[in-house]
Amino acid sequence: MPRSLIVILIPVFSVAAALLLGAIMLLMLGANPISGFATMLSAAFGSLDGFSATLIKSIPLMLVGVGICIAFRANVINIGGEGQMVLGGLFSTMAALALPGLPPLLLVPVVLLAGIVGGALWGAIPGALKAYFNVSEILSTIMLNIVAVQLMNFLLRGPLIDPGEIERGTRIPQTARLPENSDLPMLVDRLNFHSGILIALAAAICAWVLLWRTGLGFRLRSVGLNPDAARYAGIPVKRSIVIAMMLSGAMSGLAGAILVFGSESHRMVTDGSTMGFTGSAGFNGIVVALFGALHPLWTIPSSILFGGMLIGANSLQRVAQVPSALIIALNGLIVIFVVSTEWHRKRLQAESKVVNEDVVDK
Amino acid sequence: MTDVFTTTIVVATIASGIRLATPFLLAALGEAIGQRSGVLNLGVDGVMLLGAFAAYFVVLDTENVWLGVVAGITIGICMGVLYAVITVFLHAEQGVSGIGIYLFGLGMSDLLFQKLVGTPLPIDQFSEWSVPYLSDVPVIGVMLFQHSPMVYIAFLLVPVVAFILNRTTFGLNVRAVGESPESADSLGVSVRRVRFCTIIAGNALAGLAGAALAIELGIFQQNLTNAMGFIAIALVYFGAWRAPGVMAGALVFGMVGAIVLQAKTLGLIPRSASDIAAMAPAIITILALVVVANRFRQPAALTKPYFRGD
Amino acid sequence: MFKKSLVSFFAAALCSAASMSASAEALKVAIVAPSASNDLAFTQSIVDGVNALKEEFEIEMAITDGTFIVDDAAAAIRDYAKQGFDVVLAHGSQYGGSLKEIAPDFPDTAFAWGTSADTFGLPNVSAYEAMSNEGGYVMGVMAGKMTKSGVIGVVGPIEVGDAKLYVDGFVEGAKAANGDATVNVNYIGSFGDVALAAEAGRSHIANGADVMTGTAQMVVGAIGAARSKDVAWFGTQANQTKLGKKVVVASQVYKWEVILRDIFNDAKNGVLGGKLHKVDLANGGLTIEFNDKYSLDAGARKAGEEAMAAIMDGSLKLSH
Amino acid sequence: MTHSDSQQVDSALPASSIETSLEKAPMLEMCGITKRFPGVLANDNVSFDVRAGEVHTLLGENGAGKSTLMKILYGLYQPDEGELRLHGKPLRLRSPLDAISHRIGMIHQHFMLVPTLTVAENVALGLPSQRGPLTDLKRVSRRVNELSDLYGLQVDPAAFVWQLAVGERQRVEIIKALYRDVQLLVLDEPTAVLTPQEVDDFFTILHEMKRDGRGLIFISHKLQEVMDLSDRVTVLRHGRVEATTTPAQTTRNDLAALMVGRQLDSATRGNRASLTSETPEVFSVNGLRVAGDRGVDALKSIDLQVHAGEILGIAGVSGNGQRELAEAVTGLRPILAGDVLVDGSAITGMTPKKIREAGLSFVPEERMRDGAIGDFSVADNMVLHNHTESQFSSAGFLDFAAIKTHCSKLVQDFNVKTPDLDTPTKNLSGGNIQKLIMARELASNPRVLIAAQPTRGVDIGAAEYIHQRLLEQRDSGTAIMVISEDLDEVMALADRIAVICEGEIMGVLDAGNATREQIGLMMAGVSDAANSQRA
Repeated sequence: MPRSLIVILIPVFSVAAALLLGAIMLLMLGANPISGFATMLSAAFGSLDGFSATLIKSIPLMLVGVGICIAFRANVINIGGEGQMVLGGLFSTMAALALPGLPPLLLVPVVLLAGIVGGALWGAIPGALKAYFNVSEILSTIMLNIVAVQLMNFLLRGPLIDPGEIERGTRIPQTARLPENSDLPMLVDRLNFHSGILIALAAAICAWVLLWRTGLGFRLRSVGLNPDAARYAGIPVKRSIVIAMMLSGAMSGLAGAILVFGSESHRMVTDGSTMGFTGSAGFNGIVVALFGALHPLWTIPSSILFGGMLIGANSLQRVAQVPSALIIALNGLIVIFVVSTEWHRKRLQAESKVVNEDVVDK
Repeated sequence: MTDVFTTTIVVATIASGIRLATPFLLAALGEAIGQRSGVLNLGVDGVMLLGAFAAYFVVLDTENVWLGVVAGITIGICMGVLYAVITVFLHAEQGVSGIGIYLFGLGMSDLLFQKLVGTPLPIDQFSEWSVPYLSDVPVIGVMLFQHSPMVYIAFLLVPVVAFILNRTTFGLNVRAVGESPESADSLGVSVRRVRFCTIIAGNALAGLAGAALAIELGIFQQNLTNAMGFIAIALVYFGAWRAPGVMAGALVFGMVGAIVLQAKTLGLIPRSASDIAAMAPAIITILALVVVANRFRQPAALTKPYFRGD
Repeated sequence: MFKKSLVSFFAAALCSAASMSASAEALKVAIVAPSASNDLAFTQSIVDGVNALKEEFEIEMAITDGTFIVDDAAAAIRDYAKQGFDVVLAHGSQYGGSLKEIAPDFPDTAFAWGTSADTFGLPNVSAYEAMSNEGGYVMGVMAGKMTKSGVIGVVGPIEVGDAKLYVDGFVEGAKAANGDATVNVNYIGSFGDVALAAEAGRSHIANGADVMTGTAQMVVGAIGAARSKDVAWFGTQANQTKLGKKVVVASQVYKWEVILRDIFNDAKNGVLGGKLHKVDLANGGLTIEFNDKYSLDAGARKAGEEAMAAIMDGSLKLSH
Repeated sequence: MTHSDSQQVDSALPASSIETSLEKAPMLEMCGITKRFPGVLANDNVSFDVRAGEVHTLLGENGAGKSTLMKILYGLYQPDEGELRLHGKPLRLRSPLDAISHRIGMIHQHFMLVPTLTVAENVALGLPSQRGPLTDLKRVSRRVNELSDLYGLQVDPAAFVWQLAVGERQRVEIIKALYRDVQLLVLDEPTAVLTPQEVDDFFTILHEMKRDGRGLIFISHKLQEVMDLSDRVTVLRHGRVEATTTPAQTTRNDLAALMVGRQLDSATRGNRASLTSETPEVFSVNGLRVAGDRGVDALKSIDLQVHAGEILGIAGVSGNGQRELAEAVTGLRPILAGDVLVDGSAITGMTPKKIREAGLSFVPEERMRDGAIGDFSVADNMVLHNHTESQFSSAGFLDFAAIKTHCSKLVQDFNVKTPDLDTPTKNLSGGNIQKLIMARELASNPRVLIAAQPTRGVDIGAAEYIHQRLLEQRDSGTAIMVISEDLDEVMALADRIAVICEGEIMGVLDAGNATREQIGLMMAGVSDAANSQRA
């Protein structure tokens, strides 16, 4: 019992340690850490406005995180969330521009599906490169992130640009306002709280069902844990790797679509970087998934926590003039602390299990 | 007239490619050393950023570029110690902890810059150093021998790293540890010590790469490296974990960038297609990875923590 | 229950720490901007503009800078409006799409955004823009006169908005002053890649450029290249002399206070928007600030000043 | 049940008689060594010693504690209790480096060689160089050549290890030990990869090393070799010393009994299958050519036939194409030329899944790598290959109740000892994992079964059980191909024996009248023996 408690507490302690370091950093920046964290807490969770902003912020984190979980279970590390989100955004935008006349009941699913397809496609490429050409997915996804941002710049500057921008000659690289029929339905209009959160929650639950209740999930996990044994048992390992990356990319693509159709501006804009569109959710999603123990359901609270941190960071900057870069650094520290203790947690867990087996044996 | 014009442009493009390749080369050489001992460091970009900021800050303060270089290396070593403790002693998963290092470096360098400096003031840059005699050789001289000292250091490190890896006892240990740590351990080679050294050397080079970049540009800015560190990692695979190969990769990447840039400057690429052209280095790297991945095997123990007795 | 009281406790602690004693008449102005407020460029220009008016108006200013994520900016704009700020400045043309959706929800708040010329037909939105092609033209004329090699280099980010306007004006001016000059324009495809901007600058220099300019925040790299090769540089958006004391000839500086004064006055009088504002050479919203340390050829300076005068009195119409 | 047996043997071998036969003082002593791991007592008060010029064998089943003891001797583990003494002086070994500095060497079962380095580099690894920080491979190569000549170990110092055959790699390991001038050498199952003739050569080298006054610790479970080579034998069981004896004072059967803890029945071999010309040929391989990992052909056009109700044994030294053969016929390795037929229809080039559907089952040689997923539960591993069948899943969703029912039956049928079906498979013993795999592969009553190294590393009890199940399966009409490097196993199980060497079948013998010598020659590549047999 105490040992299993330790197993649960280790990641909590590691986050606490990272936050402690964050507090020290706040002190060195001349801000009161207690009031600093209080600002963050109250901004993110202290009001209905704040909490709805936190939930909205957590949507892309949750979806990317769930995608990371799926890929990771198949032993694929998907660092291409950024690019996949961009492609998801582009595909869904194109669908909305191509089919403006559809009723909302049809158009919303269509644009989301287009986003899923875009992300899945961008995920399938590194998956196939890994499966069939033995190219490390870590590298190909990084390169494809670079390609994706240029593709976005090209499309938003050229073929997809708002005709009004050409007329006025300002040429801001953004699309026209997308058809209202494609807006994500609002849950609470006043808070701009849209239904994307329901989609993300559904996706997380679906991912859990997929991984632990279906044959496909069974195969993905077996490929992840032991590709050799999976191959011997007749499971198509290469195809499974591609599928895992496709599913992972699909989640990111969906996140990209929700970013576009749930945004204030209801259009896709680029500032020339991926970050400007994704807010680094493609990377932060890795942190979220990791903190959620690479489990789709644990990713839900994890993403809400990190969404809150980002919202809190924005307000910290506004109120206490502490650059929000602090939160990026803090996220890095959390990753470092969690990963560093992970092995010891697993070892403790394994040891407690071995002891239990002995008891059962006798 | 046109002949001279063309030669000038070719020379300038090649020189530009060499310059663009330099920070990649420094970072990639460091990464290659680490990977030969079986350690993947995805945090290069973060370390480069911290090295760049440290160098910028020190040069801003002291107006001595070489102190800046030292600062960059020092911060690299510190980050190396951190990463070595995480991965070698605490057995952390290398892919994810590297992302942690990256995020930490990205945020921390920006935070420190905003708090300690704020306004992006320029700093002293390297002055070009022409190699005596060689720089006077027509064509080749301008192309190869009129650069900032960092360029020479980076390219001289290529044979040095190759020599260390292939001809020294330490290099032998590194190669053995990266391929078969249990064999090395059974012969009394300390896997931990070797990896500790390679990680620190690799991160020191990443810090140096950042310093070289900041001083070369004479400025610091949030996310100055713009994912250069990640590309450096890709170049290690491109170069099949060998110093000359890494150099070739960095040069190809730099040259493609320089050619695209030159073509844009001369208006050879229509402006509407400039985004498409900017994809070229990434796409070429992916294609190269496809070729390399089937020809060369990565160090067998890459990314695998070593536990004695398993 | 406990949670709520805890939060309110912290909130109270916070307010006492952060809030200033604002008098009832103080004009509450909020700025949302993409880069750092001390960036010696676009964002700093608007902050300086508001600060310049602090003597005329009693202003309570709040800034959210470094907001390159459009939706974060939108959230900040909405948040400031909710908090009851009188004027909310959305300082980035990429924020327009969001503002168009937000402004109708807050009919009592005055919004202004730029650089743009579009108020979306909304009564509480003003748009402001800088006729940066005018200063670009003036500096282009000087560059055309100055160049000895006959090659001028321009480093741009992406060919859009304010950057495009400035570059187009500069090229027009250079060509007007020196028909034989070659003006090489290189949009590097990024607002952030300093290293690439530096190499683009070097690429211009290698191609013979002896005068350069450029715009957007990544040009600090190109200025570094100019500095290391002693190539003349023309700056824009803010006074860039600090970035290269020996090479910066002159900078086009945005004086937003010229139009902000109107916007603030309107807001006080209950006119919340619907207007277009422009800073240009004629209204003093754009100025050319010369670097005293740079010994500029008198002829070139004279040609520039003549062009400036011609633009100001309307005798010279630019193609934009 | 176990203690009475061991006591009997002990009383038959009074300690005094051992003392008289070897009077020299021990070179190395391990006194009262105890080593615990979470949940396991690996060594329990073990005492063991070696004298100069002696071969002292350590005998025991897998998990008896041999490797733990040797890892302590090599500084890889620290004992919890007990001490080591070298030449009477206490010895503390904190790392292999300490062991090496005391001239203790070890040849591991899995060779500790870096494949991408040359022989000379492998030898030089870990040693100080004469040229300071620089390597001195010329000097090393010279010394390697000298040692080769002295002990008759032909090895090219400039060759890369990956280019070498298994036997050559072992020579490199011996040269590494000789180069370090070890006074004490541990050899962990060194003969597993050698032909019977190579074993003879190898023993000659060991005798040479004994004559030099070196102490040798020999770990093996091949009782005949142990009897031939050892000066003394210590048997370990459950982490404790069961007995220390000499070959002169014991028999193979006694050693086996000590090792297992009970008297073993004499080999329970059923009747040989009676084949007639009418017995249908169920599985055949025609002109099969397959590439190896290094691009060279691993199999050069081989032909094999297996009839219904027959076991064909494939004998050969490890690394002669056995693995490639198993992988090729099960669809895991591309086939360059030739055909594989099940019941007369070709399965060549099909996916592993299709091949399984055609009635072919497969027990892979590396059970933890290829046979089962350690982190999966027992139940999950039982349906790894057929979870898509309609009995276990509908509309893509798994039916866990049906899977559980199916598995608990198999677990009972095959006597798999597991606490429950949700236990991670890696927590089971090797024997039970192998039984699990057998259960899975035989559940569908396949037409053809390929079993590679079915009992390697499995305790003797489980091995007996597995042999029994294979024979039963044969009797029910399945065509079985057993690939094994353990010649005893092949000779005990097979109805016919095919010998493979360098990717070629040297001949097929009738198991009833084949001799070890004959097979040994064929394993070494001599096919004449087979020719005379074929008539």
